[in-house]
Amino acid sequence: MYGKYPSVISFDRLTRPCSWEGSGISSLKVTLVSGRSLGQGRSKVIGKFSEEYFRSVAVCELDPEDIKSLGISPGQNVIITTKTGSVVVKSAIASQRSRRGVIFMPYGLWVNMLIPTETYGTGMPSMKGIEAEVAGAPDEKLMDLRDLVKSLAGGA
Amino acid sequence: MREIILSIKRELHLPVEAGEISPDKLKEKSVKEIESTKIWEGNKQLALEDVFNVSEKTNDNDETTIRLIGNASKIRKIGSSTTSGSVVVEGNAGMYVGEDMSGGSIFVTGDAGSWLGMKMKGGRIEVKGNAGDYVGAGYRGTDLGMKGGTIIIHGNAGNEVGCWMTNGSIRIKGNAGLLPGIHMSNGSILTEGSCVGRAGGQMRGGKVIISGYIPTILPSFAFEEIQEKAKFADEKIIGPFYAFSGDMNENGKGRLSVRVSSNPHLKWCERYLEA
Amino acid sequence: MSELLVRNGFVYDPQNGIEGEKADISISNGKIVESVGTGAVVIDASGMIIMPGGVDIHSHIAGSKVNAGRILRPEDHVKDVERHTAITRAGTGHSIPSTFTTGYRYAKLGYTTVFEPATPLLKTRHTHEELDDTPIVDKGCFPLFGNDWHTMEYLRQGRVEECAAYIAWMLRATKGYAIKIVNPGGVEAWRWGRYLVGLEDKVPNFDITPREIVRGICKVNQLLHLPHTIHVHTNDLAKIGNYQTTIDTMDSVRGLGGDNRPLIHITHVQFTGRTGSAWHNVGSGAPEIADYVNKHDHVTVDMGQVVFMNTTTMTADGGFQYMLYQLSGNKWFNFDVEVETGAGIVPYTYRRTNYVNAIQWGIGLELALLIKDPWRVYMTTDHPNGGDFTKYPKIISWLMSRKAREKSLARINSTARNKLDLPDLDREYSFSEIAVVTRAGTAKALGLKQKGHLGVGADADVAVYDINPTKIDPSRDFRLLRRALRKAAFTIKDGRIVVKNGEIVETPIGRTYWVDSTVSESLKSKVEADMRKTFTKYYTINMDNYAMADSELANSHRINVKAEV
Amino acid sequence: MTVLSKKIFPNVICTFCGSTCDDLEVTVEGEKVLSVRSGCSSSLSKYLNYRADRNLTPLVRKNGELQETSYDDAIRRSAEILANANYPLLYGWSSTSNEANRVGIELAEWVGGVIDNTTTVCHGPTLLGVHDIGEISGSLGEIVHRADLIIYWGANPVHSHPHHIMRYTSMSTGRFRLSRKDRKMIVIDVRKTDTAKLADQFIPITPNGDYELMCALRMAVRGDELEQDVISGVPAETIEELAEAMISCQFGVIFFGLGLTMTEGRHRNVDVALSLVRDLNARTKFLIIPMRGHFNVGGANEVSAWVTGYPYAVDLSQGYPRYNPGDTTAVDVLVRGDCDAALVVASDPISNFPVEASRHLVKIPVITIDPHPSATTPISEVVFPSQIVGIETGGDIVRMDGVTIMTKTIVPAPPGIHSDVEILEAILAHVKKIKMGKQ
Repeated sequence: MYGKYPSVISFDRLTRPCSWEGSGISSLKVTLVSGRSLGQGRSKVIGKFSEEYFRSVAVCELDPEDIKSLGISPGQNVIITTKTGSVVVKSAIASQRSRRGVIFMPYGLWVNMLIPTETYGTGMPSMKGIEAEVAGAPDEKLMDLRDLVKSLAGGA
Repeated sequence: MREIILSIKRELHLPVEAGEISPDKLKEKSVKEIESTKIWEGNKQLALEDVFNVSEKTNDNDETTIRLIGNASKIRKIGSSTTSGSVVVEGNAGMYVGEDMSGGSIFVTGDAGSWLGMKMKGGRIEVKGNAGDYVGAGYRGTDLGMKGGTIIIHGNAGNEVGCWMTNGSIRIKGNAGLLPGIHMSNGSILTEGSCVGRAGGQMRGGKVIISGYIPTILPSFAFEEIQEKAKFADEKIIGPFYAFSGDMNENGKGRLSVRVSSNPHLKWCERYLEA
Repeated sequence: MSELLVRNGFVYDPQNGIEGEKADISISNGKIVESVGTGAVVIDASGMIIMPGGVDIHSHIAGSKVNAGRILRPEDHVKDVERHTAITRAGTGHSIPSTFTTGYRYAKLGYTTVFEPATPLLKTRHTHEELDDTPIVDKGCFPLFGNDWHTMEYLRQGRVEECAAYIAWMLRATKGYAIKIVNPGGVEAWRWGRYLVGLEDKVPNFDITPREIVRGICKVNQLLHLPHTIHVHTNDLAKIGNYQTTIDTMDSVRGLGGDNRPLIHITHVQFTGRTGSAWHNVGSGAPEIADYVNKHDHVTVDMGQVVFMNTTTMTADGGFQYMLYQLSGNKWFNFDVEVETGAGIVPYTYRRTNYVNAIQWGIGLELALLIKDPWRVYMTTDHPNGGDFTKYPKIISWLMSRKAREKSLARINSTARNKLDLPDLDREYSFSEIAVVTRAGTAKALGLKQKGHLGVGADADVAVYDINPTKIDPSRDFRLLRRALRKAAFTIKDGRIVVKNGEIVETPIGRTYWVDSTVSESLKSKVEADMRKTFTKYYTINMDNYAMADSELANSHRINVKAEV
Repeated sequence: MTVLSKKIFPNVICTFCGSTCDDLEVTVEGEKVLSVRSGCSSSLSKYLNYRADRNLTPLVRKNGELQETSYDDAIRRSAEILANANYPLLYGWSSTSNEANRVGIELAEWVGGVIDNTTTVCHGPTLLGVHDIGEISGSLGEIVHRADLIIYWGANPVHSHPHHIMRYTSMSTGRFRLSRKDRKMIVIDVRKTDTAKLADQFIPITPNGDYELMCALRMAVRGDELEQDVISGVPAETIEELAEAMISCQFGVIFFGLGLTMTEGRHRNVDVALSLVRDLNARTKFLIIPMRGHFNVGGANEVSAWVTGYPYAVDLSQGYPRYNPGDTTAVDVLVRGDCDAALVVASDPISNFPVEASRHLVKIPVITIDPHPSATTPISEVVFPSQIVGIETGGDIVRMDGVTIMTKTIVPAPPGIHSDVEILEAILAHVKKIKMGKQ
């Protein structure tokens, strides 16, 4: 659903994600971790459709070096793609630093667009440590919660 | 003897539980009786004929065969508690194929769902396609997984193949997911393809053989030797293999064999050869 | 006004000296009455036995520990299920049945009152939630005090009256019925991963011994005039030869009471009735313990009988459970409760071929057969520790039939068989004695005057079993006996027929009994003031959020007593 | 117009996270919360904004649009959907009271459905680990009084349980541990979290490396030599030091979070963690406690366990409880497309489930009971507004360590809005009518 970006890319669980090399897009192979954040917790009680919630959940925290290498500046949009799908969110410098190649997104529908389906017989999908590819997408627009929910009916 | 043919007559959306589809339970029944045999679809009990067209023919082999035709991926417990005879699924099968099976054979031409051969005690299950997770596992909370028999999967298998396995053999011609042989105490698992990792986690005994690639070996496994052949059931698999013992954390006497040629990145363990 | 007439059965009501005479039982508005009108519903009990409803003095049926056992063991439930019907709720067994199933299964056995014998004060709100979901039976619970900081501190300082006022406050706050003591002092030690041995070891940091704790709380129990005695799981459960500790514990309170009322109940005494110095020479201490009980009337005990099966052991005695995990290698649950107590759970299989298990099986039966006065020894399995309560009919048959015992003896470990006195014991319980050890005696020990008998004014809790004592000799036909006891022909609860031919027909909500012992205002307010100071230091929840309101119970039944202080 | 007077409620139990702190002082005027003392930023936000953005009237979908309707009509519609469903899913349950959970399970029995709570996507794998190994745990006060080594593994309480460290662990004051300096605090995580910044030692590990590290740690605790130099990004020496710290402490505890349950291996990460702590108890005293998230997810497990025998993911379609996470769990039931209707109580699956599961929810009739609009309400067939537990209605809840406490009403609910218990009981009563009618 995002113009020039392949919406789903294939992953072999035994290898790293295949790259977009050749497509002219500078991208990074990363590990996506989702989790609780104070902002998400605080803003969800203000309202799931509130501006606060949108601002604190439709984001992706990256290592500053990674942001640089994507050729964008913090606050510009990035597109993240996993074997499940793609989503565009705002980039931010990770306040809780990890290593290069690890990106963080708060729980919410945006990151859910990327969560692989398999629970491997446990009931629990992979919500952390997901293989993903991230690219700068400054001119792609963010979807708010309403649009994103609408998009569910449309299928992949 | 006879061949009982069950062909699915409509698309299934709800889970169907049909543990009755087993030679032991149908062989004495007439077609009429088979048609009226009760099975579950979702939270409703209905007659087998509401889902299947039932027919039969006689054949020359001396045991009852059940032939299940159509996409049975929503149908659970096919061949459960089978002691003799055979079940052939022409298409995909759902979860719990061959649960509690102790004899006879089950053949699936397509894919099979998770918990294939759960609590299996004997007999033979063969799957042409892929299998889900927990192949040959036990029920939650018990230390009694597969007790005996043979499972052969031509495609890939998911996580925790042979979970709490106590005997028997599982052969995967494709790749295996995480933790094949988790908590196993005896029996053997062969993966001809690659393994996602953590082979033999917390195993106490038995054998896990990986012929393909495995990214890492668990730190609780001790490198023993380079073995030329690895023994699987009653055949010898030509190596050479790096042989490890473990899981040391469980005082495990288990053996993990990983093909040398597919895993050059494990060369580090050769430094322990002299020692 | 609903009336019932149970006609023409053989009545066993030992409390009122009725030993199998044919009689009618008249019931009106939930009580036993002299007679009923012609409009009364008639139950024909000809050729059947009539007894008061069963009263279980010690059965772990509800609370955080029991539920932890359920969560620990899906494999325990998967093969034993109860279907949802228009009348009954769905549920599961097996050794740790879900709450609704527990109520139904007790009623089917003809039991109408059950006490949960170990609830951590801090977690008793949970216990009551589960008891509220345990239908039909009346119930109550015993909060744990034997390792409680406040209790140990008051006693160490010799402030027994304040300790009494404190425990009264706690019983009110937790809606508790009696004082439970588990491994006094030893559980506090276990909360550091340590053990105490015997009655004289000092509790780390508290400068008090198990003996002082038991004696102190026994005095408190008397000051508060609680209907039941202190209910004690002794020290050294983890020790191999622990029978002496059991006798020492009984003896530690001797003479504390003026009259010859019982002062102490030793529970599941089988588990602390072992002689020996190593597992290979474990023996039965039943003769010694029975001898003490026979010579001293201040003690009552319950069996804690073992049945050969896979079950789930659970006690507040965390240290013992850790030892059992080390012995068995099975999965292990431990939970330490701040300030108060602990808990442990280990699944376990009692095997007749296992020497120690066979000895344990023998100890329980020897105790019941060697203790002369049935009014002071009660039938329990310490459910689910020795086996689940649905095995009671089997145990009754062992008590009533030497032949039944011999059948089982023939199949147990032979070394154990040769070591036990059991093969030489020929005593066989009568139906009256069974009525005592399963209802009359337990009701008396619990101080439930309206239970355990069928005299006018008693609660109309009645069990009718399809067995004819003039035709069937339980000593010979013990299998028929078991069958009859497994499914009561009728169970009547507060005058309502709840079980008919072994099936549930109605599911009322039983009472929850708790004791409110009122102490003098001055003492009460002094202790409350002290507690306000310590409470926030000790607990992670607030004193005001700790106490339960009467309204929190589905069917609260307060028993008022006046304390001596 | 009545004159409203200020009321101050002491010792209010916070119904935000699993810590359920019970020392809030809330000042209210009528329905307005004026101030909250001693709450964390999350509870402040919850209590001060509880009135913002509410569902106020029942809604039902009529020709494609959600429209206002009467309470009775919404009850009728819901009962019909559930009673006629062939495999309904009843999901949520962790942000409401035990009382509501008790009604919910009876409803599941009558409609022959699968009832699952949010444990399924937080600590479900923890329970699977417990089934295999057991659990060595205790109430939080034990940590306060005794713990001299506190390890947070894959958990970030500063964000998820803001007052946890202050009230219950490193910074708390206990009988035998007076202050922060009496305790060592270690954090193991893939990110240098704000929690890690408070620790004496932070051990960064590579994502999905927990199982391997745990295995290595068990080896070190046993005194076995490690053959590999670096495990999950952690040098062998560091692992040996950590093992030494664990063995030599007097009373240690591991608090673990979704960093174990959501990563590769899931319940096996917990399985091996439980095994590690079990091993440690041969050497010293050691406990392990999961960081339960929602304020009553513990209660959802407890109620489910005492009524059915199983803590979550219970399939009642055949009239008795059956349980096998991976089969009977909400995400799997949805992704397989098995269920044909859903009841969602006090939860927002669309915001919590992988997109494939949500895509099935969109296809089936969904009944949502929630005080607030959520990502799930727009796709619902019926929406009930409800009272907020701990603010507008009371009820029992279970703290992360299994301690049950009773929350109370502190402000009146908006007019015409019922509690979860009332709504569920009304639906249940109507379902019974329909089912008995059919017999």
